[in-house]
Amino acid sequence: MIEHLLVVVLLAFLAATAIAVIRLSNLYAAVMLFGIYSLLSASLFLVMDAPDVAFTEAAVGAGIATVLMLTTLSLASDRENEKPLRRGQPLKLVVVAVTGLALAWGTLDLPGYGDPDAPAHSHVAPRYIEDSPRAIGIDNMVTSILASYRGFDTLGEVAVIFTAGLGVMLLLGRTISSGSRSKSGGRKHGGSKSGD
Amino acid sequence: MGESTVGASPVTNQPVLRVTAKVLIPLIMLFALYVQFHGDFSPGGGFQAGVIFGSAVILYGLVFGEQRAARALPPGLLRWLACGGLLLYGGVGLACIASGGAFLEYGILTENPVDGQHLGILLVEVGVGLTVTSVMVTIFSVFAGRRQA
Amino acid sequence: MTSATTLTASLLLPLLGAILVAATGRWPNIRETATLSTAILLFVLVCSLWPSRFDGIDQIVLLEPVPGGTLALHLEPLGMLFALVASFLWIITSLYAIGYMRAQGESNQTRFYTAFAVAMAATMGVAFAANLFTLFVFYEILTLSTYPLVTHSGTEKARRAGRVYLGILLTTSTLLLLPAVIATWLFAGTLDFKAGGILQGRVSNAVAGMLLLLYFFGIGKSAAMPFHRWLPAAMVAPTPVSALLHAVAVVKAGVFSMLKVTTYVFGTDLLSGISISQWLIYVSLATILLASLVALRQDNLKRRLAYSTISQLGYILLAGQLGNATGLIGGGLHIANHAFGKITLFLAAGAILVATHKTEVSAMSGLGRRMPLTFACFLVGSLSVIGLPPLGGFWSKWYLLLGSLRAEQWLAMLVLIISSLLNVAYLLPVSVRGFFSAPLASGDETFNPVPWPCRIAMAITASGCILLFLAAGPLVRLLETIGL
Amino acid sequence: MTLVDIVSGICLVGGCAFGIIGAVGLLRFPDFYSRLHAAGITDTLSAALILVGLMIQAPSFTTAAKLLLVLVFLFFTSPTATHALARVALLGGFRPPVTDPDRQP
Amino acid sequence: MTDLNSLALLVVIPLLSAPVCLLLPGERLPWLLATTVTWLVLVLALMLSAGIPEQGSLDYAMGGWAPPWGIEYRLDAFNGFVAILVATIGALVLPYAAASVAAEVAPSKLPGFYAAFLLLLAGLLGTTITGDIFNLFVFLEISSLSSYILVSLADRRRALVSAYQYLILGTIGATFILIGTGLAYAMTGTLNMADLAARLPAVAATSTVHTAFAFIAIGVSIKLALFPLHLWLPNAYTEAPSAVAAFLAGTATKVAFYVLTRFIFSVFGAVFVFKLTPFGWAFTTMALAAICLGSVAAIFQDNVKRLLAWSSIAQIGYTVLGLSMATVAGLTAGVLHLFNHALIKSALFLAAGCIFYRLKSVDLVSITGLGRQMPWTMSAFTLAGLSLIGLPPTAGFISKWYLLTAALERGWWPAAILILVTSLLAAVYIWRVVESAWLKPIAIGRAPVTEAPLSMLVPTWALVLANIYFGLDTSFTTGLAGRAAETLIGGSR
Amino acid sequence: MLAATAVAILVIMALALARAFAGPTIYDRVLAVNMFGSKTVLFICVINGLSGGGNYLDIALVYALINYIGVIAMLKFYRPDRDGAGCDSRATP
Amino acid sequence: MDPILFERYPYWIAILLMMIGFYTLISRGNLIKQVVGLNIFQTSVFILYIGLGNVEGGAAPILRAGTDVYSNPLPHVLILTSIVVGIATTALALGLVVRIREAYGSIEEDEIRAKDADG
Repeated sequence: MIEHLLVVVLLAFLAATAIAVIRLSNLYAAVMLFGIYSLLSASLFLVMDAPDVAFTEAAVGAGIATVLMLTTLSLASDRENEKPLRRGQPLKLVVVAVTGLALAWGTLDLPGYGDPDAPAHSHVAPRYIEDSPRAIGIDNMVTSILASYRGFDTLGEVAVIFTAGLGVMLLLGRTISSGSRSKSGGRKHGGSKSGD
Repeated sequence: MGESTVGASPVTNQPVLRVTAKVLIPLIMLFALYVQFHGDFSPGGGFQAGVIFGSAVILYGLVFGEQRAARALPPGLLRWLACGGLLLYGGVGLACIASGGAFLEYGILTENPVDGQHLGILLVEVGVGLTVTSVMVTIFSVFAGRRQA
Repeated sequence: MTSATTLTASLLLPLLGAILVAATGRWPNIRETATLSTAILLFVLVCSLWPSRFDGIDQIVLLEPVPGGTLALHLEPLGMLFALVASFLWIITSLYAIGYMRAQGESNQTRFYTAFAVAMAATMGVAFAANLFTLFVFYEILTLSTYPLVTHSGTEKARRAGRVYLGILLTTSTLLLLPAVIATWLFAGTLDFKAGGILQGRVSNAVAGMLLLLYFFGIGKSAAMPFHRWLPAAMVAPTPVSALLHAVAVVKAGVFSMLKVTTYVFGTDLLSGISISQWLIYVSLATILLASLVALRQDNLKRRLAYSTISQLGYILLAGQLGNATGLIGGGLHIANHAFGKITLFLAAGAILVATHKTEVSAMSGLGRRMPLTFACFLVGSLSVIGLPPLGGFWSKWYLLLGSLRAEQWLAMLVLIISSLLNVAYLLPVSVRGFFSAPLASGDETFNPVPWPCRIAMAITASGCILLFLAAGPLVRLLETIGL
Repeated sequence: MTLVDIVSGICLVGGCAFGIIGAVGLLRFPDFYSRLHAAGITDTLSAALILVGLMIQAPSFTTAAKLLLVLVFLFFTSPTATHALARVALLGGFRPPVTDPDRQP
Repeated sequence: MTDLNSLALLVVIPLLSAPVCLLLPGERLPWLLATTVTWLVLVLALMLSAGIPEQGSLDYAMGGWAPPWGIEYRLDAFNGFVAILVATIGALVLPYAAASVAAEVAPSKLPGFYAAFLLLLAGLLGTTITGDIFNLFVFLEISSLSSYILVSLADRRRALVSAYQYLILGTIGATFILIGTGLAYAMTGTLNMADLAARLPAVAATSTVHTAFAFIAIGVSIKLALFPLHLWLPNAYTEAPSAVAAFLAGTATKVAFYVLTRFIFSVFGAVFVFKLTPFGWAFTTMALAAICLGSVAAIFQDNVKRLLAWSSIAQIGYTVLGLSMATVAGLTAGVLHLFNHALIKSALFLAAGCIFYRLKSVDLVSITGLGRQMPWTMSAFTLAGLSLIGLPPTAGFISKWYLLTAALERGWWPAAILILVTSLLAAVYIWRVVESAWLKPIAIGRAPVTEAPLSMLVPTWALVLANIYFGLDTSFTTGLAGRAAETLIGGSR
Repeated sequence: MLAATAVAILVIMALALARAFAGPTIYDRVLAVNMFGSKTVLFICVINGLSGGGNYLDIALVYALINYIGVIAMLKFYRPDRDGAGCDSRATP
Repeated sequence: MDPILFERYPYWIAILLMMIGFYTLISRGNLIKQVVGLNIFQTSVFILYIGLGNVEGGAAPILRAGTDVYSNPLPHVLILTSIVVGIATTALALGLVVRIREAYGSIEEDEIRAKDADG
């Protein structure tokens, strides 16, 4: 039962944090709270028995993403324009509400939280749990699935992160080609520069 | 807004932070290696290790300035590492094909399929780690490098 | 060469010619030689098909882009006639164009000759189309390839005319003809032209009526009112283009398609059962009369001729709806006769333009004395279009009247007679003015001699009008073989 | 209840108490520097107590060692972070309020 | 087994060539590598497609793990067709890119450009041939991320905003797909498409499966730029480097359409989508709206690339309309139009790129009279434009024919009329360009320009000629499209 | 015992969170975030105990590290805006 | 308490969080705020997934003697990959934001649009 309590409290924290993020107009504060949000969700993952995910979420969401956002902020401006609601805001609210309600409706037929008989736990997953330690010889089933059963996904994942690195280098880096270090990189092409 | 130059930042080169960082960074790197190679038995793996290793470098950059970090890990090297990691991963897969198996069928790599799985996972995790570390550091240094320019 | 290959060759030859023309564009002389020799060769090819006119040639399937919609060619009497007329008049038009374009110093001549050759290829395709699909494909290509000709001068006026031209033709063919073709395919399961029609027994009369309506107005090139506006608009084009539009290819392709559709898709039996057919006869008659009346009021010679064409096309459309062999012969003959008559008129009008830069009828008083050949040819053309012997136009009107009689369409007969009188009223005054009125006072007009290719061309077509009267026999016999 | 449980319980309760006191201070104190004071001291102390309490209970040596590592890490980072924060705040021109604590809007 | 390995190689080769590309020195070598790899992929795709058994598929288990435990790659008539399409467009765009991209992208970024291009190619191919819905998500994201990069690389600031907009909407789409995938997984416990298809009918009546489909459909529709989720497309295509616009127009939305079709027919099943739920009608409505809106909006554009982009939205509507008929004829028409439109739009964008290469602008006012100075480019544009309008004897006409036949067969008269009317609207917008280029006098004050370089003209014309070829000899396209449609419809029964 | 500790830590986290929301200055928020982070580390250690000797302590270390880096990065990249302390006008306590 | 609510509350709160993120993403004109919203949105989806993978009384999916009920490891794997995709997207988005800020001098959507309209 304690687990449920922790889940509830963490989820409440998460909701409070998310609402605060929307309301804050100081972007540094918003980003910091996002860091908290990430850390909280990582804790939640841990409570929900997903240590690998918690590990990654903490390192990536609370760590890298937050640091990057802060860096970006230092390169951009620090606070959001405080304008009255812009055009089309009610429509957006409706879109969000409809999406949310649709999703909530969709959960009505979901197996309950933690239900051990859910199809998700009874079709493919059991074999991972039963076979992977024997077939792969690794205790951590997540690693087994990640690197072997679904190794191709992970190759794709590495490609994604590679793509991101490539993209950021192309967007912001001064040089990319080893052969043309001296040539101007992106900066010259950034268009009219102002600010800094 | 001249705040963003290196020397003026109240964080860079602050003695207390420098000392702490000097103690912590090797520890973090060691920890990253642990996560990398202990991922089979506890949470963690190449990706997490990569991020932690990257974090160590980022911390170094934060405290000692990005130039020093860039000197320690020059962009060219990082590019090679990033590409190398991805190629290592794919190469393991291709090696499996070359040995007569399917793509990424590690079991084929050694006599004993379980050993093969072990070896394959180890190698691809190293690949993941390499790419993730170098991409993380690259991204950070590129962002931070933008600040000083 | 077997006649089957000849058929295919007659389609490909003009395309080859187009490529040749485009390639030799830098050297005008070679380019024009290429045009002319392609035209002559094409005519020879088409003539060589003459012996097989009665046996016909069964479908030659070139390609099958869509199920049922094969690109296939065949030879049948109407097509034979159309191909003959078109390929012969191409020679004339090319000859004339060489003189005209040079005299007018037009730009973009290579584009002109290339598009012209492509249009001819499309015309051959229309003429020999073995099914509705092929017909549609070449019909559209014809529209497109004539667009650059219509907008040749590139002025704002020409662009506007081009928009009207393309707009009406594409709209009708896309919105009406294409659905009609597809519906035919869905109902009949085939698109092939077959004697006796393919829709017979496949559709109810009401549906057939709808389809007929779609075809009638969908084939916008036949310029049935109210979709006729493109034809007068296209008068901004150079004279050889007008000749192409009115005589050689475009409008003829329209009425030809309509004849083929009524004959080979609907068939006379089905047609006679469709009440819409009667209404379409009225539309044709209205077109004949109204266009003639409009023509009367036009002072611009080319516009007057344009409306005349609309009216004349009404005859052929009428022939299609009459639903008997005699009427069909009249319609078929009129394709040839009107072609020769109208081309003569246009060539003469163009010659007047080249010589005097005059376009208004009222300004042409007394010109006949300075350019007798031109005005003589104009007179011959007029008479042929009016339908007086000893000119070809007589026969077509004769058969049309006869056909109306057989179909017991009294109103049609009346209209035919009235419209002939109207023809007289709007065509004859031009020559009369030219020969008998006193020249206008202005005196200091520039006068360029008519280039010799133009003269030759006019003379040939005028003689053609006479020849068609004398030698109509083989054509009539050819058309009689259409299996109804 | 064994002795181990009792000792560790005391540690944990103490840690929690300090933590809550510090947090209340963080929330209730009027301005940034006094909050810094409250948080900085209790934070480290409560962390240490709780971790020690956990170490006492630790089922294996590895766990205990790792907890110690965490403790060491927190011991290093927490004060330095607070220190850096104070420094930055000062250097950034944010002075402790002397007379009017509600200067900030 | 060794033969089937090329199924994996089809994706792995371009994927692994990307880092190699980045490491190569100079600017020429990366291009050469990218081109070689793309052609190699094309050959592989053709070879593999030739080996697909009638009414069957080539199955490949990644890592040797039998599905549904491992990731399965599966090539059947449908995705073989799409893979060939992607590879073909890529193989034609890359030779073109050499000159075009060098003029629009900073030289120091060229190796990165080609690396991103290869990643895009790998992503699209992976999305196409995977048989696992999560793997599909991963590769969709590879392709999306690399296309954001490629769009942003053009040397103008609007490209950045367009890429950002594209990224935000694309990521919303991806997240929606992720949500849908999660719900579907929760109800079935599997991620393998074939396995899902077997297990979904049992739970088809649940609200969760409905929601799962809705979210996947909306997510994919965003990537597909189906109205009203099209907002990213006009900007992205307009601002992207020309070669990228041509490649994306010919492949990215096509692959998204493939994904949608796959989900509908091979995962959730036509019965679920069209019989049990009103989703089919939703697709029809959106398709019709897209057709109308895209066509009308295209008429009012003054920038040729933007005009083409809006036209793409309408054309996407046609394909989706074909799909929403849920008949073999309709699906054949949709798939056929997918292929033909890829040829058409890529050709048009390549021609627009040629114009941009010389003029540095593709505004309608600046291209007046260009027909005289760049006759080959403008002829290519005109011919491809005719194909877009759907006039014979071009590929576009064949699609229109099939679409109309399918619509009439289904008894959808209003849709058929709409198709015809909008194809006339296409004539209007294409003709605005054609008139400007051919019939108007040369723009005042424009420096005389010459024809685009041969390396750009040849690929453009190759596509134009393909348009005409596939308008005449359609046995290849219609055969494959028909087979694909039958496989899909048959598979969903 | 452990559960009670976990709940107590949650309470501390809630208080820290409240301060982080309230601000008012950015430094207050950093302080709160730092406290929140270190409490999260403790929370995980407790969870580790609760779960019966799992392998969560590595994660706790990572949290501590990340928290530290986050605070340092925040301090490094923060540029005081016009009123000098990054107060948020929309969310005042 | 209604059992339906009780059984599914983590999903529902996750959905609420998603929608908060989604709303931030689509309603805010500030580009960084949008990126933050996007991250919240995605992270909440991860929560939903992990919730789906949870098994009552199960342990973390790492082989341990004496335990035979584990949480479902597959959603964990999927989310690991998704997190990576998420950070990749975020990094790219932020890179674009920096460039946009340099090119336009603003990171507010309407200001950027106004500047584009000016030419």
